[in-house]
Amino acid sequence: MALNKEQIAQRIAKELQDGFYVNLGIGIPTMVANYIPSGINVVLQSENGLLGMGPFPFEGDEDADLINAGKQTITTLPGSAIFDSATSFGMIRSGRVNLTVLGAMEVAENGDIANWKIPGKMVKGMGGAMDLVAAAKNIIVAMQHTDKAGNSKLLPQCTLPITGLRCVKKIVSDLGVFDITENGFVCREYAPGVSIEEIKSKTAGKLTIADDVKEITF
Amino acid sequence: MALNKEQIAQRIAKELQDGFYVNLGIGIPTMVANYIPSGINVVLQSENGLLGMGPFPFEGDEDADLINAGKQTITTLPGSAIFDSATSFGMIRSGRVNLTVLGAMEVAENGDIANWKIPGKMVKGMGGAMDLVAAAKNIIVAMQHTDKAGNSKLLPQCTLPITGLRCVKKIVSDLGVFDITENGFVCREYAPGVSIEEIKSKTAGKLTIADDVKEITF
Amino acid sequence: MNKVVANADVAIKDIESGMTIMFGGFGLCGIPENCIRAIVNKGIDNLTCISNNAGVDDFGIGLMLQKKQLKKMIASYVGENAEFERQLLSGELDVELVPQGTLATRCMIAGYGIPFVPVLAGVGTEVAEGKETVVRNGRQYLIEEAFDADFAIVKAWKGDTMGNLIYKDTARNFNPLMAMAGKITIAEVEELVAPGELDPNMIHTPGIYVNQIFQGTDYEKRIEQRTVRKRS
Amino acid sequence: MNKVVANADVAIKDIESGMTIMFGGFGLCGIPENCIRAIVNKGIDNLTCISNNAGVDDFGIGLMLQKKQLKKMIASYVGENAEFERQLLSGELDVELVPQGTLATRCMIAGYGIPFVPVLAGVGTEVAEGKETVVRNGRQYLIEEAFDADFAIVKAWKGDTMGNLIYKDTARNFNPLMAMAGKITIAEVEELVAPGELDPNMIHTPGIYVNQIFQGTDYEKRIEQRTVRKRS
Repeated sequence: MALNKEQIAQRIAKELQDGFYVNLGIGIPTMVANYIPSGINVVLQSENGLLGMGPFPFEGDEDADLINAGKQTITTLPGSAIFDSATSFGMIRSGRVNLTVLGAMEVAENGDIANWKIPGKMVKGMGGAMDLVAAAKNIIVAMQHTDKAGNSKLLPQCTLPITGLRCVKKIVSDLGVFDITENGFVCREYAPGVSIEEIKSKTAGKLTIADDVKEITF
Repeated sequence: MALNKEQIAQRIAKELQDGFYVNLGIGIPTMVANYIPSGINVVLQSENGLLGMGPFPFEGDEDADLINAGKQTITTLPGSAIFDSATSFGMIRSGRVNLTVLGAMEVAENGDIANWKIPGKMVKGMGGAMDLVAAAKNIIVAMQHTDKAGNSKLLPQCTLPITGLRCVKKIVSDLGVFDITENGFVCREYAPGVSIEEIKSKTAGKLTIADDVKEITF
Repeated sequence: MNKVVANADVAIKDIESGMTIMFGGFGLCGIPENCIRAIVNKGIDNLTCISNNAGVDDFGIGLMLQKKQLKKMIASYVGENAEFERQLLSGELDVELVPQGTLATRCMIAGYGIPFVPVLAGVGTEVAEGKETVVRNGRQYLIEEAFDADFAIVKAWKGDTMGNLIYKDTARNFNPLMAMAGKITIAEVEELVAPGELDPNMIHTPGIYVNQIFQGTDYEKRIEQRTVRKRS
Repeated sequence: MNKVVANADVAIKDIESGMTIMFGGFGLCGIPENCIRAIVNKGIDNLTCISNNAGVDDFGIGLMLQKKQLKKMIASYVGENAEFERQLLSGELDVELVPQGTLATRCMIAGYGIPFVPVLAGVGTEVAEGKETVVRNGRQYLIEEAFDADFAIVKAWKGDTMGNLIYKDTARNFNPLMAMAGKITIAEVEELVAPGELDPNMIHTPGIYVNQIFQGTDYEKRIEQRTVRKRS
């Protein structure tokens, strides 16, 4: 059975290493924070200007001056640091943020990503997405493998306006885990009960199945 | 009689206006702080990273962590702010510092200045001088009109390595006050007892005497 | 040297129709509520507005959109605002979308007297159209220009009468960057204190960058996404 | 995540001959005394050193000069050091003199992931030789590159075990800029505290930039120019 959103987040959390500074995008990526493996210390960065993002405040403790990049009320933790938005993206650009997790509408077999605009439909703006994908050292995309009509979102090339070129390193979709290599998508893991045939049929871009492909474990 | 160093500083202090942020170089420029006209508030910037430089500390109050750009122990004042050296030069470059006063070995009639290096003799480095002369809005040079051998230091062009091009707006020397214009040096004021003939004979660069030239007053 | 003005109406009195204004804040967090209100009341228009977001329909910069005071919006994310989307799609409003880090950096370099900056963000995208590029160490960079704003309006937590500012928590965001970047900078603060009450080591915006300062009133500080935990 | 090391000897253990190292400080103010001492004791050489100044003959970076550990010095002002001048004039030491604001900015942009910066300082001077220039708004700018240092070593007043740093007074100077700029950053602090003891709003260097931290000992904090007023 395909993974649900929580399971996608849970699988991504296995990529975290002790001491990582991590930027989590809105949606499924945010949920990764709920599955940080025990014994591992990870510092969450919020690109509006915070290192050491804590959980939501207790009811009544919300502070309008303390929000994350998704504009949600949050808390700090012991050891947090606050800074301006230029410093925040400086950390990202200079490679100090170890991992960025974000969503996507489309990913191409060369690592191009589209996640900010649907021409004529959605004019919200890119926020920090273009900066993050252009500069982050290591980018994992959390996404649904197909759109609602069943069309693959892992493509030979993006059809929507590009957010960044050749930047995605890994995808965790509801169907499996995919590295992006010079040979396109490489399926490393499949969701429990999902067949390789299904993955092949739902992946429009160039796909290879790893010799040691295995079922996702959490 | 030619002005002494204190008098040069005193004359420059008349150029200060209320609310000015001012950077004073080492030597005569530093003395300008002693002659700030009463009723005028001026904030002194030290380019290592301080706005609101106060007087030297009382004996025993020196703090190794609080020095000016000349490495002298100083104090802060109510309303002082400390910042890093990039921010400090950002203020200068972006035109927020209203006036810079510094010394010079040579000034040319087009405003070029040389004050950082004597080839084969002095290899101390430019410190902040090149940044200041390149970017400051308004630069006044405090200098001796001639060298020890009596040679003019106000020249058709600099002979020493240049610190900055076409940047000096005004000179206060021991002999007088000179604006730098498209027509070279323009003598606006002469030191008490110094003749126009002496000024002419000691100025190698192109010199005009202002129609309304007058004696310096303090 | 007197930077203190009575209120927002006095602070903005030299802002005219057609000018370019930076507004600090991220979403509704750390926005200069008093000055926005005063500009709405003044009724000037044809403004170019540089701000990370465009407020919501009935608060923040959204209030200026409602009164059709904006000619152009330069922002990174405007998704919280239906009136914005309507004006954009109808062609009433000109919009320049800028990646968030680029937006922040274009403010910062204006404050540092640096005319342009090479950035990776936007290479290969619509953002790159018409822009100069350079290659360094095998990577392509876009050349992005410093912003040139007539006024910057920022909101701080505390300020002193010399113009020194301290921000609170993530209400800092774009505020210190824009404070450095405006030709004239107006700061509204929750608490205005005398010189000497702020620790010189803990100033976020040195007073040299601030031309006018006042203590604001009636801060609403609206929360966009109230997310909480139950107390257990 | 464990950034805390026992002392300077441990902190610098991966620094090898031939590397490029940034040292925070202005004159002798805010220099990492413990690490300098440890590098002198370790006896590595052929170092390229990026620092605003070169210390004095018997203190600070001057100690490394005495032991001939430096191959190249990148600085803005080196006038306090006779041994420096001797090595330079004799050709033993390679020197790149950089305007102070340019030096600071080349550190800063390294920390911001910006590869180069256009500056006015040095146009028309020896500093411009061999450098690319661009014209913007009728003014000529030099293109100056971000520094690329193997290590940055900084000195702070207080730090926590997460690497967050606070500097005191003008001992801040180049320290926060260099802390952002090294591939690996070592911070020595006068007082090392637990996370939560420093106010998140008052951090000068966020911990993400600091790889190793320790509490230094025996700070001499020598004063170069002791200038005082008489008590009246």
